[in-house]
Amino acid sequence: MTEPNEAGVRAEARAWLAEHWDAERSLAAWRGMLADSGWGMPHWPEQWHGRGLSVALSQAVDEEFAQFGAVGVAKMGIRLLAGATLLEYGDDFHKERFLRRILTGEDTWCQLFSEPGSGSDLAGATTRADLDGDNWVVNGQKVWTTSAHHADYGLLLARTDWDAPKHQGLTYFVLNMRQPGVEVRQLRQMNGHASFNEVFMTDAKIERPYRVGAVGQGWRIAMTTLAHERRGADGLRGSVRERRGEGRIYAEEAAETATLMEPYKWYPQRAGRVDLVLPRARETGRIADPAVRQAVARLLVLARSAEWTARRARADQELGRPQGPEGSLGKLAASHVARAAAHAHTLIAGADAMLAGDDGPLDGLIAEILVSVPATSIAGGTDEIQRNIIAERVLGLPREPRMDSGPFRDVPRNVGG
Amino acid sequence: MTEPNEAGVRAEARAWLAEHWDAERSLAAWRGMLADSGWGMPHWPEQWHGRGLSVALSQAVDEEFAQFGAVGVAKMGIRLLAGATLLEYGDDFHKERFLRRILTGEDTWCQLFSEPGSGSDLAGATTRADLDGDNWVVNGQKVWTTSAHHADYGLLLARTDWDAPKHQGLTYFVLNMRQPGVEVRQLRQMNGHASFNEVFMTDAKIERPYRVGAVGQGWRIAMTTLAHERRGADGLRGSVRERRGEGRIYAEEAAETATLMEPYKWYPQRAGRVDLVLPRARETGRIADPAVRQAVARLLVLARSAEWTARRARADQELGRPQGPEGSLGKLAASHVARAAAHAHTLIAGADAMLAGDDGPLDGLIAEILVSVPATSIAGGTDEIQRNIIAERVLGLPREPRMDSGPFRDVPRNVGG
Amino acid sequence: MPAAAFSFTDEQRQFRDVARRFLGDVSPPTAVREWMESTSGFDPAVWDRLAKELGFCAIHVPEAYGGQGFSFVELGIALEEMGRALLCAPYFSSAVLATGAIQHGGSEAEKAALLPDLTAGTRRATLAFTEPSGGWDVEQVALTATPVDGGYRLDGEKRFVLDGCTADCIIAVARAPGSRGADGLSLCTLPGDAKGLERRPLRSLDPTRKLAHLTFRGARAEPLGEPEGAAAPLKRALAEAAAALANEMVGGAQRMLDSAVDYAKLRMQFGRQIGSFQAIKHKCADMLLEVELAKSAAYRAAAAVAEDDPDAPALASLAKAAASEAYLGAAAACIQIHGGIGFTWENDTHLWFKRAKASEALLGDAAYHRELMMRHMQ
Amino acid sequence: MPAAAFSFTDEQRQFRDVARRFLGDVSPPTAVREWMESTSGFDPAVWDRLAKELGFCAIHVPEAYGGQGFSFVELGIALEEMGRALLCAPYFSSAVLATGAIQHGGSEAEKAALLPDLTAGTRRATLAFTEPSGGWDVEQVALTATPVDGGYRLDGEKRFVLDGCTADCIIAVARAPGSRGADGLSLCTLPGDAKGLERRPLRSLDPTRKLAHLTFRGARAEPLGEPEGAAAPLKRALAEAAAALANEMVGGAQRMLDSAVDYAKLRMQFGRQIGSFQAIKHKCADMLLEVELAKSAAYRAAAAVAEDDPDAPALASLAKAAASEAYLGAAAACIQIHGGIGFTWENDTHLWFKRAKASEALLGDAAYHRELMMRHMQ
Repeated sequence: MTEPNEAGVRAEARAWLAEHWDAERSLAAWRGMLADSGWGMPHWPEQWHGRGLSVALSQAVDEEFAQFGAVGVAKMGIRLLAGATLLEYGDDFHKERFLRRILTGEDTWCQLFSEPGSGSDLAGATTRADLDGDNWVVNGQKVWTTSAHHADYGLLLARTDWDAPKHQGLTYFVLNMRQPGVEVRQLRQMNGHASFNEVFMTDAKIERPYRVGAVGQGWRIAMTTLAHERRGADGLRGSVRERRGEGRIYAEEAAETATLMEPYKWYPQRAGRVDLVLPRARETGRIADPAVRQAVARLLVLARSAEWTARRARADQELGRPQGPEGSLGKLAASHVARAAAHAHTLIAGADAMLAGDDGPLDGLIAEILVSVPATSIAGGTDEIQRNIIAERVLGLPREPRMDSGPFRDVPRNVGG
Repeated sequence: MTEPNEAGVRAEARAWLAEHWDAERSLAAWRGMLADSGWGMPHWPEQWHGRGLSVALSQAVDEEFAQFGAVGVAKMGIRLLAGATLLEYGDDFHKERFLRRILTGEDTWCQLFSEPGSGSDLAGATTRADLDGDNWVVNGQKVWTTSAHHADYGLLLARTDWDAPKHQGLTYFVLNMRQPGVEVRQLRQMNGHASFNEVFMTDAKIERPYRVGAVGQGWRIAMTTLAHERRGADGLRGSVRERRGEGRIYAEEAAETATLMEPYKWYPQRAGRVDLVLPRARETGRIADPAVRQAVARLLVLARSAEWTARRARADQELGRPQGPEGSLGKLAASHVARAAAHAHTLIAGADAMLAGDDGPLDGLIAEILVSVPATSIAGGTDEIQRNIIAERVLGLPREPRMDSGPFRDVPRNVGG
Repeated sequence: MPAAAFSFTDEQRQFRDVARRFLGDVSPPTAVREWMESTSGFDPAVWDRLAKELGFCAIHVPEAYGGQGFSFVELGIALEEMGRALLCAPYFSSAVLATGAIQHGGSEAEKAALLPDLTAGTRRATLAFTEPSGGWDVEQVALTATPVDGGYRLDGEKRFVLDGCTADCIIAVARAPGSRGADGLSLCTLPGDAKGLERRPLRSLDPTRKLAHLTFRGARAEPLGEPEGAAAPLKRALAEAAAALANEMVGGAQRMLDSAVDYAKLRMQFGRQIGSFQAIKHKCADMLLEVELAKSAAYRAAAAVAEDDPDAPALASLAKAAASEAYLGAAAACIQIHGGIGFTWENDTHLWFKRAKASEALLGDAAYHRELMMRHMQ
Repeated sequence: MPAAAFSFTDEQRQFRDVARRFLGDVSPPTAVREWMESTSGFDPAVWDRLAKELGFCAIHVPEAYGGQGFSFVELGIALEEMGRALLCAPYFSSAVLATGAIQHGGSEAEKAALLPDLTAGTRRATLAFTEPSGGWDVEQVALTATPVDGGYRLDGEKRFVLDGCTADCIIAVARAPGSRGADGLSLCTLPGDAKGLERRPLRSLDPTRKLAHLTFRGARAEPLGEPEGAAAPLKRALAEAAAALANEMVGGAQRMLDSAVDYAKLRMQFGRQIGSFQAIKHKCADMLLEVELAKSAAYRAAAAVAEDDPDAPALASLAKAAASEAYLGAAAACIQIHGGIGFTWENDTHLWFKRAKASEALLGDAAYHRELMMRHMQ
């Protein structure tokens, strides 16, 4: 079978949409049709809700959907990471049980990897899963879990072998979040928002079939999940479709988006809101102050350079060239940009930098920037970890000697963590 | 025997000086009298050219000498480090043979510790000394040796046991520099000066009695030498005496000083010449430029704070209090000051920063600053080493795991270094 | 300068110990959290003990006015320890700003009348100086003082007034109608509950220090000091306040360093204490350097004020510039070393971070003080 | 903007490879050391090959004037590779500064007359712009051009003239007597050996780029372009030169990074490669970030010039500011990572460090270009 050509696929998608689209349908019903027809995830295999198309052709279909104004399958949040991981490592039971409801958005997922005791050292997880008869029994604590409070399932990384080396004693599970052994608590951040959760597992149960991959293979599978996450830009890939028309389905999708995006509403402030700096400097008249001008200029030099560096990486990617070093720098650059932006905002605000909420500049938005940027150099891998990665993977500098080889049982770790 | 009181010692010193001082004496003859009377190094033991006084009383004697305008024993350069080390670890042969000529200035000394292959890792020295009959035979290369080209003796750290751990296989020697197996080459720096030497040893001979301390004790003795060096402020303790009168002895001392200080003439520039920044900013009119003002102010904040920090450390020391963290910060602070000063000088100079020599600002002094400051963060322990020391010794943070334990033979090291 | 100028006397060190012990007791993070959420922003019981047991409101005031007659150096020590403990109290507003304005701006009779209540802590005052324009120089004052039978009628606004809602007495800086620049400025006092004065709390980024917006609509005020002669005493009081604030700030910065180092020793990652990684070690070493340098500058500025050194204003600006960068840097580094935990509400680091951030702006930012310093040096 | 705007075409990548190979051959550090010690500052044989074999002097000049008709992007690539190899040659003075001044300031006839010799490399010109005052804006020009029978009589001085002693042709910027600011500025040309022109080599901090001081005592010059209308074309030529210089500088910065990383992998201390210590790893990572960001800015500026983007001057200033800090930072870090060895004359690092330091000042420092950029953005 030869790969169909792009024009043909686009025409076929348009025709299918023309025939089936109805803005007054319910979101779940429509997505069910997408899952059954394969038009929702065209690059997934035909057997599993896809059409077996290449990624490039799948993107062409996405473009047709956007053009048409049609709603797609549920893509936001952790659910698509679950889908991609289960598609790759799950067995038929998992695929049967979870994939369709992922695409329709009926089930919500969360990711249970990070722990308070392990932090940057993800593989140091100490949440344990022990086999007891037909069930795995889970005890431990996870943290930095977005949306856990309304999740149906969690992707869980737990230690099943304490005598194996750190990376080899972990196993990957699907945890049913709706059970008594799982307690979710919101975690408030220093900026007042509560975007993350702590998840406490006390004798939580997992039936045997909910284990994914082999025992001890958990680290490798988790790395796959994280690779999907990185590709999907922090799980936050925005929908670029221009909404057209009105109708029930749009309203339902908007409500879903609002719920899912709620934890992320301070993320633009975390990044420093570079866009506001020059307008604020002009409006306040502070642009006339030479020290402010230099600080703003420093920021703009940094921010534009970082933006163009990301564009260079993307351009080479689009041209199918091997990735240069530019692609690994975005996270670290973003930290510098956020800090420089906060500094510029502080200088521009002057005394107003002391105020928050309604009394603060831009109704507290500036204050939110100032107390949110410290997260940029931590979340998703600290600056220190980023520098390690860049030095080792991009520049080829030697790794540090490891202190955590040998049986995990003997690796020094945080007490009670 | 009770410790004599200060007034008495001062009176005795003044009396001795009044009786013996003669500005037309030769420098060597005068210093011989000092060495024999014990007034040159009053805190040394009476047996070895001293008077067995406390350090505090010895300083009182120094003050009397300064007050009187009398020349003291030879104190500049490495020779006093040699003296102090031999006094502590030498045997009677060493003391007899070297101490008096150190004090009279007849012998010049240099320090042969650093090697091209070891750098910051002083204990990684690979210069070898092998016993052959009655002689040690030395082969290897030393570097960063000030004044080696006119030194009579060198304090040598060499490896005598390759199967012992790194720090335990080193032995301390006195090397006669005036022999065919020792070749001294000047090493030119990027600023054009040649203050240091490389010393190549090819089957250089050391007679058995010239070994200092036990075989394998070299590291400990070298640490003593370096502690004396640190206390003596980089071996550069300036003479604060106000010269009074004229005479042969002053002329001879001035000539000696000129020779010894020659390698150090760019050191003030290396430190950034903070003193010149404000006058230069005023003279050039660049002080009117807001960016220049901010840069100059930043420098002054840094430089004054660093100066006061050193004063705090000294004040506590003078009051006999335990040293606070301030005392360990001078070297690292100096790097920041030097860099900030170079930056300010660059901004002030504008286009003139491109010029050197007679064409450059202040007859090339500014250019010399710009190409000398990079040494500040390297010489005498890099910034990185300083941060390690501060973190471990002052803040009590844990050491890094060591990769260089076990027999030195097996420690990975620079090939040919 | 003698060695003594660069070290504390044994008495001063004992005074620091007493202050640290007391503040450690009364201002643990739990108490800070409690009072920062309150409207008044402080615990009256702690204020009483501070004033009565320790005599903190009286430290640097001459004994003639009910003070203890110590120097600005002792004031600096007290402030450093308060900054360390992040004490929630109207101390800076009353004992530093208002007391300084009265000391430098008031007549003998006014000092004798006003200071004893403040030094006893039985009344609290504040200085209402900055306005919605947000400037920190005396020229920015726009509040008008129209002379009326031996006093003034005030019209206009003040903003960023420290503890403005709880102060018993407001010392307002106002200008003669039609005057400009440094001319025509007068100090005057009015009760916190004066007619024609409206006080509104502002939501502050740093909830441990309360700010207010004051609106004057024909409020009656009494003169303080030389009419239209407030510029010079005010500049002096502001410079001294900058020196005082720098000392408070380095106390907070040192706390951040201590907290970061403690955590780095405790926390394990990759089978090692994170404090054994060079990235963390070197960050801590850099923090120590910055904090110690800023401390040296703050101490020097306080000593200069104590000695009536003519360079005191330049040194105060130097110290404020150094402290601003060191404190914010230390707080940010402390969060970074704590990792995700450090960004949570539950962790205490953000309390100091917010104080650092707000203190950076209070009395003028580092760039402003560098510029001031250069003017003094030209 | 399309993806292509942020990446090089295959042809451009090949062009870079050719340039890098050639420059690697003709400009190893030994050659740099040889020619930087010479009076002329360059190897005529290499210059000939550069011009004839590679056509480097003609890259971005339209074919009508003997150019190759490529864009400023290709010029940027050539300059980046020259910066990397630290080529000693009067390229920037002739092919960038002088060629730019003629292109933007000259009439069609003048371009046709002057450019072909420059693009062929058979003659070399330079732009004499800056004066002893050291300013980089057009307003600072004080050299007077007094009109005499169809030309000018020049009186005054020029300083910091790149390759001023070896250029065959000097393009001088001068002003009508009595004019001020941007008014009254004219371009004019005179031969390097003109009567009344005295040329003196200046000792430069960066010996790989030769500078001269020119004294004009009634020297006769021919007009170039619109009389008294040079301000606008000159500003444009200077902005483009800043973009060009930024590209040259990032080439040098990348070389410093490569050198540092190579050494960090090679050098052993404490039983480990020093590149395995976080202090060194993180320093290298930071260098990479700074260098890549500066490269992005330099590439963007070159593309903007190539596209006649009205933002080109702002982008050029942005790129020059970024490159100044990145290059000096990379060179300083490279010395630091080499340790004591890196501070020796024998080690090559200082050659690039000095180029970085001098390039920081050339055409205006980072603070100046940040200010220029802000003016464009206001």
